[in-house]
Amino acid sequence: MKRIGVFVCWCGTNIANTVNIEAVTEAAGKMPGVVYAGNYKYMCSEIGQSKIKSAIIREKLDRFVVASCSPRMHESTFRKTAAAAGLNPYLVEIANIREHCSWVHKNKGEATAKAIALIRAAVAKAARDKELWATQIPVEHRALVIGGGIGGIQAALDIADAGFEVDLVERTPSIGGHMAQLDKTFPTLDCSACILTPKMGEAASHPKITLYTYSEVEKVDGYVGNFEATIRKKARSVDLEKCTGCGICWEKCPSRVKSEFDEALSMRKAIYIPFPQAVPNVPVIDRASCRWFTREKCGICRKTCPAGAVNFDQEDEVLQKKYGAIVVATGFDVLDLDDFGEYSYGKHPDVLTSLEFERILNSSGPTGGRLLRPSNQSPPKNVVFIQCVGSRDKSRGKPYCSKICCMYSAKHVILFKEKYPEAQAYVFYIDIRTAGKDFEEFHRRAVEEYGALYLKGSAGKVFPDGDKLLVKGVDSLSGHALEIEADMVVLATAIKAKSDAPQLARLLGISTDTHAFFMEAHPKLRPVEAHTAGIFLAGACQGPKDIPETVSQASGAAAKAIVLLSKENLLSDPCVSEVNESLCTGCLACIKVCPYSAITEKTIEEKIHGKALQRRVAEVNVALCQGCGSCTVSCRPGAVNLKGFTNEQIMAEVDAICL
Amino acid sequence: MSVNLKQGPFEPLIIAFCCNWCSYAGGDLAGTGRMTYPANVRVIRVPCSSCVSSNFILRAFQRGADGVVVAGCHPGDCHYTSGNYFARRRFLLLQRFLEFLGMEPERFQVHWISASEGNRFAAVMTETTEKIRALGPNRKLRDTR
Amino acid sequence: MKITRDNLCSSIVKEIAEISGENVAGCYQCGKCTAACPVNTVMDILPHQVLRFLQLGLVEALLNCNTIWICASCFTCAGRCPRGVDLPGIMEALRLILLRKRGFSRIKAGVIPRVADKGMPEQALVSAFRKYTR
Amino acid sequence: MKQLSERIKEAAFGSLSSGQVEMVIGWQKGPLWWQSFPAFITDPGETASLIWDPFSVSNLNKYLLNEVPKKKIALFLKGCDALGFNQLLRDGRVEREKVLLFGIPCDGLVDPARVEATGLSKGLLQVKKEREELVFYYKEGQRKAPARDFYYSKCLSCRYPNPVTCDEMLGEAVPCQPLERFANVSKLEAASLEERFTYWSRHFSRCIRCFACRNVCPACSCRECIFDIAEPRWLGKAKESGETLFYHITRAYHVAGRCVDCGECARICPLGIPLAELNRKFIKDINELYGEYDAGADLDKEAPLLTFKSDDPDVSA
Repeated sequence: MKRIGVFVCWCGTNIANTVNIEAVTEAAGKMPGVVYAGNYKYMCSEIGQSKIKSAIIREKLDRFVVASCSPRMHESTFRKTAAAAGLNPYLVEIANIREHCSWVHKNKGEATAKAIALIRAAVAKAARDKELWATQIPVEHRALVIGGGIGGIQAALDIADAGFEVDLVERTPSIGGHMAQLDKTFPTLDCSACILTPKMGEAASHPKITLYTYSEVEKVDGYVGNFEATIRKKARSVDLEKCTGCGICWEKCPSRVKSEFDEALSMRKAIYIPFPQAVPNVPVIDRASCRWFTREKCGICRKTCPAGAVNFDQEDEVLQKKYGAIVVATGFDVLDLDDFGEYSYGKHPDVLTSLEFERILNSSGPTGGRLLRPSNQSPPKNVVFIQCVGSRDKSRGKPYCSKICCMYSAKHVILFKEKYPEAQAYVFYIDIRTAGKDFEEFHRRAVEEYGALYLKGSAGKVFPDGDKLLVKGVDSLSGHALEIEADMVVLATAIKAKSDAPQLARLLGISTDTHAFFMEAHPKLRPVEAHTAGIFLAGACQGPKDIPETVSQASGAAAKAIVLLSKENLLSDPCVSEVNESLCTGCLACIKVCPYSAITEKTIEEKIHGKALQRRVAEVNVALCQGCGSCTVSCRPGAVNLKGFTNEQIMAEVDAICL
Repeated sequence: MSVNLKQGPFEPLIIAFCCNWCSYAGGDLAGTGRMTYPANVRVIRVPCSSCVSSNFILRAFQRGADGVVVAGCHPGDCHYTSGNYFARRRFLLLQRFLEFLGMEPERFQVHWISASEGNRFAAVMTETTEKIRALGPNRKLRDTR
Repeated sequence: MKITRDNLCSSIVKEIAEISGENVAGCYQCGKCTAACPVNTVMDILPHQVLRFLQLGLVEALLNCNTIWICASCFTCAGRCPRGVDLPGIMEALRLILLRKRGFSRIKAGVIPRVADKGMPEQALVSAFRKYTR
Repeated sequence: MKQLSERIKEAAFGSLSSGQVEMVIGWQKGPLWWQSFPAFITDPGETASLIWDPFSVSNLNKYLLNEVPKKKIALFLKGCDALGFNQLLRDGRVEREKVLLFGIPCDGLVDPARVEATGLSKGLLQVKKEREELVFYYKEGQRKAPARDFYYSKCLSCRYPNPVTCDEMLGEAVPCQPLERFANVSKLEAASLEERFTYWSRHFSRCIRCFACRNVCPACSCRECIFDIAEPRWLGKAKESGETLFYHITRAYHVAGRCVDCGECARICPLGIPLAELNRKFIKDINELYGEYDAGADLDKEAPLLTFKSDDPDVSA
């Protein structure tokens, strides 16, 4: 007979106020197999845990149930308690009588009855708990960083500096990301390139970092410590080793295409480097617009290349590499403004998104840093900045705050006024959010020193009026509807998750929130980890973020990855599937539903009527199995069972909870 | 079964199988946010919605559940990548089959509730309880012993 | 209503800034001045709105309101302003502009009751002179 | 028919005497007109007793589960049996190279109950099929009637009268004229919830849980069935409507996406419970929701419950 102990936690008043602790303890004491039931104010405290430990010894308990908060909170705590008292840690069950009971029900009688039912189920499950032992799995001491923006670069540098190999995979031809597109950075107005390019160079030259630019992660298999990624190095058509970056090829190239880096405000060639400081400083041929690849004519780049680096026959290269940890730093996209016709964006050249404005301000941008109206190349005298375009807009845009717009709009005001001190900046805002070191002061400078007129309210319509733009807005503080004649209108467009973030999430087996930003394991306590062990998040792929935050998160993610990589072995969760070979029919349906390819076929030999016969059965690789249990349902006779959640256990829970 | 046998107005018993990563966490969040829902709902934690066998669902009905809910991550968000996709097929077929046998379709429901949808968890549980309450006790699939 | 750069930096706006020595851009419209004002109930434009109107260059409305005459120059607003804006100074500037236009006419010092002489801010006295010359 | 019987005998004799197989499983005539039993023959000399007649309905597939691991076996397959064989193959329950398959085109078999129902069974000695007609032999003479009138309903809706797989086909292919197989399912779907419940409760209340429907099913081939396992005890032993319902739901659910629609479950049921309609409900739903799938025939498609599409219809209400 099992000797089960039940420990009911008051959680101060959190449980005790709604659940009758005495009644619950008394009822638990009478449950089948229970030899001891007690309660204490805070079971998770030192005293609470020592009460459990001494009860285990005194009452010779061989397993126990804690009725307390969610197992997601303290299951691991009480498992450690069990281990400390010499019990196998998997002989512990938690009845969640706080989150799932006392906090959601008001009627004490009902909550007490439910708490008893939940404990009854946990006791029934505990009675069928078996000792489980974690196995050691080795760790591959290499990290994969996906995304070569400032977040990815920082994470890669930190991990590499700790002495681990890092592969940095970037989809575009150069690392640098959005930060490379920026002119200055708030709140210090450092030149973005000046602070970014040294980091890019450092990443490129770091002996422990391998850059895979113009490359994509296609597949990720495996599990924490042992991921296996398939990386496609797209054909660059230029030999990375031979090319000297002299630039003759792109000077001579006759094909002109809109530059992605310049937000389509300038033209690039079919063979190009996205921007002058690109790393690697090796061009790539955009085959879709190259004459050689589209019409089999031209070939000028190949003819003129002094290094003989242009190679039209280059093919995609597919690599398979093993990694212990993965850092995801894929950044963000800018919201598409198709649904926002009122701003005349796309209809009038003087209406720009902030990122486009940034390119125009930038000395390496399409205008060489001269801030002129795109429509007629004249200096703008009045510029209207409109914030929250698509942000905090739950009907047409995104309900969240994009977080960086208040600050970069202030920056834009300052940069604009620096160029044209006599000009006037107007900023429509809903709220000004300047939470950050030196942020409020920076914003106030834009208002007080640079005289920007901040108008609380939004602009309802922007339309051409002669050679100007007429902005109709409101100042809700004075209650006046306003009209402003503008030379340019700059829209602080919402930032959103990368449009293919859900696909990447699926590929990695991590989750996304409602807006397709990657979900952290815990919003407060595990903000740089994904739910899937061994995968870490950095930067705006997890939610809108500015540069300092991205860099901090990247270093945080790197630290977490380093902790993992510096281990020789990991302990695997023993709650994995196992096959009862005598029941297994060998239909192998389980193989089909396993997301981790953790089940394979094997042949066993058994004696039937004295004759040795072979038959096939399923076999679980405990290192690959992640314990989802999908296989158990695909198995009709129940030959596959998930340890820790066996059919017997769940069935016993059902029986007990329905009583 | 005491829930249904006791005196007074009918109180349904709802068993909810919740996946550990999304729906159970959503339930936890409902708790943290003190969003109330009826105490008729009792949750069984499972790793994934794909780990919920029809056997458990039928067993719950046999043992006196008036309604069964399976809750998992939204399709595409499965912690185990694809579990809920399999579950979606399994349960849609089961749901339609139970209806074919004459069971009220409301009694077996599947919901996708993410870890951030505490309010949805509470709303789904409240709504389900009220629906089942209106239907009355499950007499069709339960054991009479 | 049209807002233009000319309005925003009109000569009268500059004059107000000059007389008061205040940069109205410093105000972020928290409204504490109005909340603290002991006579706000009888003003037609509230104190924080005075600043907002100035930020928007809407001086005409201010020159025609009763607020600047009701303001007692008690300095509660200035004392509580988180941005350190001297609103009484601005009120005074507005009054001064009107008075200058209209010509000087002072109240006689002898008319001031003696009690008012003690502990009263000088500017309150000065503004009283201005107000009672209407 | 006669010709086919001869060919069966020849095939059996040939494969046994050449040593190609160690056993032949076919049909033998029983003492009564409607009895055609499975026969297990190892001696070439006994192959003459094999027959093919309108009552050779037994699916011989499942005998392979007990016999195959030991020896190579020859087996006769009708169209429906071939589908079942493929399912056993897919489930890894038979090894193709250990079986020699003779295919038998079959346009339908006679349901003795239908013969009884017409009163033709009185004094009946033998029934033979001649082209499209059945000839009923009595002491006093013979009578003829259209064969199709006496076929099992499962045969009338048969879509694969000619085996989809075999090593050698005996006889010419027969035409296929299936009736709509989902007619009854659709009729029930159109009924009210309570009508459906009454319909099925009436049927299930008669179930004696003999498990014949499971035993005959080519998709039910587990080494140990969930209904027999003692720990955990999934299915109780008591006569209890909840348990019976659990049995029938689970049986049908376990063959969902795997049922070849051979109709054997319904044919074998001693109480006449229309079990095939349960399976067909699943087949119909699968076809509607996830695309047409014919278990046993669509060998290149993945079983519908072992795959998914990200845009499958949703289950959440």
